[in-house]
Amino acid sequence: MSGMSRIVKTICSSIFPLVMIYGLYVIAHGHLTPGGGFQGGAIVASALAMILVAYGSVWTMGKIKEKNLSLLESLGALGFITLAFLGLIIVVDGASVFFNNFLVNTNFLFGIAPATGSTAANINTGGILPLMNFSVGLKVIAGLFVIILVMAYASNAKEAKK
Amino acid sequence: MVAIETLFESLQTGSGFWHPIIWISAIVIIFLVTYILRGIGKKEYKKGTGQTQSFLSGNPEYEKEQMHIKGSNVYWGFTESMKWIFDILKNMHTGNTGDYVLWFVVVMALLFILIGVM
Amino acid sequence: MIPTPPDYTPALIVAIPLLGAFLTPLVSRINDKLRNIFVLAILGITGILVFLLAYNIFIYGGIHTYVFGAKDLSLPVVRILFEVDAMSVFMAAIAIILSGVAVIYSWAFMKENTGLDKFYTLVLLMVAGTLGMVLTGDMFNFFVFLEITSIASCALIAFWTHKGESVEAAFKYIVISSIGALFVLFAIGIFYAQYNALNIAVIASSLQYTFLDKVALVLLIAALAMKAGIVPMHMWLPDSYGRAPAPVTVMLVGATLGSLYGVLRVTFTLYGNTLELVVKEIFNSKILVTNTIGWSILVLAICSIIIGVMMALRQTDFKRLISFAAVAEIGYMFLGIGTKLASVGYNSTGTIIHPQHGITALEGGIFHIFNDALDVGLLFLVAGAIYYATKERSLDKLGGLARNMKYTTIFFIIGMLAVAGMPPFNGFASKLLIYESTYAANPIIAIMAVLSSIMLLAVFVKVLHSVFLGPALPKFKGVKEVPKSMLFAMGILATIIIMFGLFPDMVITYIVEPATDALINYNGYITSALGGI
Amino acid sequence: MIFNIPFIAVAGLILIGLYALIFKRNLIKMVIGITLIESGVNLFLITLGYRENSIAPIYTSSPGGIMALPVPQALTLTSIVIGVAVLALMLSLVIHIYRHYGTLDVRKIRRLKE
Repeated sequence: MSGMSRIVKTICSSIFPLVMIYGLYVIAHGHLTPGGGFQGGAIVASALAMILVAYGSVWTMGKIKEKNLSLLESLGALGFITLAFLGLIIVVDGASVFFNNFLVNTNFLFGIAPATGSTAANINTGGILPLMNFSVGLKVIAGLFVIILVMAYASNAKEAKK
Repeated sequence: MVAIETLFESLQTGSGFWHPIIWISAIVIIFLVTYILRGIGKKEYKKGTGQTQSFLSGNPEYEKEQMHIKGSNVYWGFTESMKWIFDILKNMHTGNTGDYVLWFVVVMALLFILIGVM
Repeated sequence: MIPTPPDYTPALIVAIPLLGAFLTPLVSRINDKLRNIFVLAILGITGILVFLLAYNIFIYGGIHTYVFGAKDLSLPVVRILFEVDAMSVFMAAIAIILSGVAVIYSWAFMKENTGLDKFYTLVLLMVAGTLGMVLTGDMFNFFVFLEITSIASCALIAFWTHKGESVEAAFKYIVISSIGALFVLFAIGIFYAQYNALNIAVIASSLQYTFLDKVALVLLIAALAMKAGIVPMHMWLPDSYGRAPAPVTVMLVGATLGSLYGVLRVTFTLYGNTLELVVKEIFNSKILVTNTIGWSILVLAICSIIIGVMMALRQTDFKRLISFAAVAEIGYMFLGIGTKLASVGYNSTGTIIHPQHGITALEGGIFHIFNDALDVGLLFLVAGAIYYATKERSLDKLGGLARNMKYTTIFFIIGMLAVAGMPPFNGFASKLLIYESTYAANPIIAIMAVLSSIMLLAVFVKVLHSVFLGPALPKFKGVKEVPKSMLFAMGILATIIIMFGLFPDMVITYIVEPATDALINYNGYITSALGGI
Repeated sequence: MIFNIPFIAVAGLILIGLYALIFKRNLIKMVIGITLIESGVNLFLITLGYRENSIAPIYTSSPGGIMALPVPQALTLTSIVIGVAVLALMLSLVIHIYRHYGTLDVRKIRRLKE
C-alpha cells in the first residue's frame, strides 16, 4: 500500500489527534460509562489504521517497529495478570483472593467508594478496574494495530514482488 | 495414603480378572519351555552352503534395497478385495471445508430428531 | 508428608501459565536457553500444583471450589467459579503431562525455527486454556477457555507457514472450532434465557428438560463431539494432527480430550438428573424400550472405531495414519460413555437402577482417556523423531530405520502394542474393561470393537514393517539417533505406559474410580457449589 | 409477535451463515459466513437481556426505571472480542493460503484429503 494524495494525508493528520483523544477518553472512563479497554483501544487502533491507509504501510513500518508493538502488547497483558496476582498477594481485610479489588475503600489511587444508587460520576473510583482497563487498552491498541500493520505490509510485499 | 499392597491386586472386570504380573510370568515360562523344546531338535543348518541363500523359484535375487516392501504395498490384497468399502470411505473424505461443516449440520439434525423430537 | 494445597490452587493452576505466557516474549529477549528453561519451570510449577491438588482429591475425596474476586465464598451463584472434582483434576493431570513432554521435546525439534518466543507463548496459552476448560465450573467461562485453546492451537498448527498444507490444515481447524464454539455459546444463551444462570451447578439443579433444553443438549453434544473428533465430524482431525509440528500434535491431543471432558460434563453433570428422569418417562410411555441419547452416542462411537481403523489402514503418511488411529481410540472412549448412558434402567418398583456393567464401562472409558493420551502421544513423538532424522513423512519412502535408531524403535514398539491393546500394556486393561461391559450391554458392539482393535494392531504392524524393518536403504545411511532431550521426552511417556500397564488395579482404585464417582454423583457437584443456599 | 422478530433474525443470520459456509466456494465468503453466525449468536444474547422500556444499565446519573440486563451485554462483548481474534487469524491464514495455492477456491484447496 503506497500513500494516498496530499489532501487525504492532511485531513487524516488533522483528524488523528481528535480520534486519539476520544479513544483514550473511552479507555479512561471505562468504569463509569459504556466502553472500556477494548472499545477505546479499538478506536485508537482505528485512528492508527487511518494513518496507515493514508501514508502507506512502508512509511508506517519505518516509523513504528513491529517488535516494539509486540513488547507493548505483552506489557499490557502482563499488567492485567499482575493486577490479578496482586489481589492474591496484598491482604485487604484479612482476605486475599485472586482478582481481588484491593484498591477499593483505600482512598488511594481510584480508591473512593461511590455512594450506591444514581450518583454523579467520579473518576476517582473503581479500585483496580481503571488500571485493568489501561492494561487491556494498551494490549488492544498494540495487538490490533500490529495485526493491521502486518497484514498491510504482507500484501504490499506481495504486490512489490509482482 | 496409597497402600503398597494394592500394587499387586488384580483388576476385576466383572466376569474375570486381569493381572499383568501373572501374565508376564506365564509368558516367561512358556518361552522357557519353547526354548528347551527347540534345543531338543536336530541341528541340520550348515553355514556357508546353499542353505543360506534365498530361493525365488529359480529367478535371480534382487538388490536388498529393491526387496523392501513399501508402506502402500503391505496388505495390498486386503485393500484390493475390500475396494468398494475403501472407495466409499475415500469419497467421504473430500477434503473440502464446506463438506466438513455439512457433516456437522447433518449429525446435528439427526441428533435433533433422535433427542429433541423423541 | 505431602502438604495440603491452599484454597487458591485452582486459580493459580490457570494463572501461572498465563503469567508465563506473557513473560515469555520478555524473557526470550535475554537468552534462548533461559527462555527454554523458563517455560519448563512454569510448566513444572503448574504441574506440582496440579499433582498436589490431585493427590488431595484422589486420596481424601471432596470437591474444591474457588470463587474469583470475592472476599469470602458468598454469592457463588453470580460469580465466576472454579469447581474442581476428581474428573477435572484427572484431565488436568493429562494436559500437564502432555504439555511438559511436548516442551522438552520441542527444545531440539524446533531448534532450527525462528520466532520461537511466539511458539512458546502460544504453547503456554494453550496449556492455560486447556487447564481452564477442565477446571471451570461456569458455562461461559468454559466457552472462553475453549476459544482460547482453539485460537492458540490454530496458530500453532500453522506455525510452519512456509508449508501450504500446514496453513490449509489450520484454516480447516479454525473453521470447525469456531463453528463448534459458537454453537456452544448459543446453547449457553438458551440456558441463560431460561434459568438466569451460567453456573453449571445452578443450571443442573434447575433444569426442566423443556424443548429448549433438548435443543441445547443437541447443540452441546454435537459441537463438543465434533471438537473431540467423532466420526463423521472427524475430518479436521487427521488434517491438523498430521500437519502440525510433532510437539504441537501432542498438545492438540490434550486439547481434544478437553472437549471430550466437555461431553462428559454435559451428559453426566449438567443433564445427569434430567436424563435419568427421561429414562423413566420413556419406560412409562412404552413407545421406546431404551433411551435415545445413549444409543446415539454408541452408534457414533462404533462408527468412529470402524471408520478410523479402516482409514488408518490405507494411509501412507505416517502422522496421518496415527491420527486416524486416534479417531478410533476416541471411539473407544465414547463407547464407554454411551454404554453407561444406555445402561441406565428402571425397575418395577419405580427406582432408577445403575447396572454394574454401565459403571465398569464408564471406568474403562475414563481409564482409556489417560491411556489414549499417553499411547497416541508417544506414537506422535516417534513420528516426529522419524521426521526430524530423515525429513521424510511418507511410509513409501522410509525403511530399515531400526538399524540407525534403536531407542526410537523400542519406543515405537511400546506405543504400538499399547495403542492396539496388547497385554501387558495399559491399553489392554482399559480396553478389557470396555469389551466386557459392552458385551453385557450388546455383544455385537463388543465383537466389532475387538475386531477393530485387532485391525489396529495390523495397521501398526504395517508401519513397523515399512519404517523400521527391512533392509537398510542407501539414502538413510547417515541417519543418526535423535538428540537426548527428544529421547528423554519419549522415555517419560513410555515409562508411564509401562507403569500403568503393570499396575492397572492401583490406577483404577486411586485415580479412575474417584473420577467415575465424581461423574455419576452429580448431586455432590451441585451441592458443593451451591453450599449454604 | 413484535418481540419475536429479533429471534427470527437470529435464526435467519445463523442459517445464512451456515449456507455461506457449506455452499460458497470463496474462502473470504466462508469467513463472512462464520462472522454471520457469530453476529446471530451475539444478537441472540443481546435480545435475552432486553426489557421493555428499559434504559442502559449504568448507575451514573441515571434517571431511574427498569434497566436492561447487563450480564448478556458482558457476554456479548467477550464474544465480540474473541470474534475479532478469530477473524484476524482466519484472514491471515487466507492470505497465506492464497500465497501457497494461488487461489481462493475451496474446491482446489484440498491437498489434505482421503
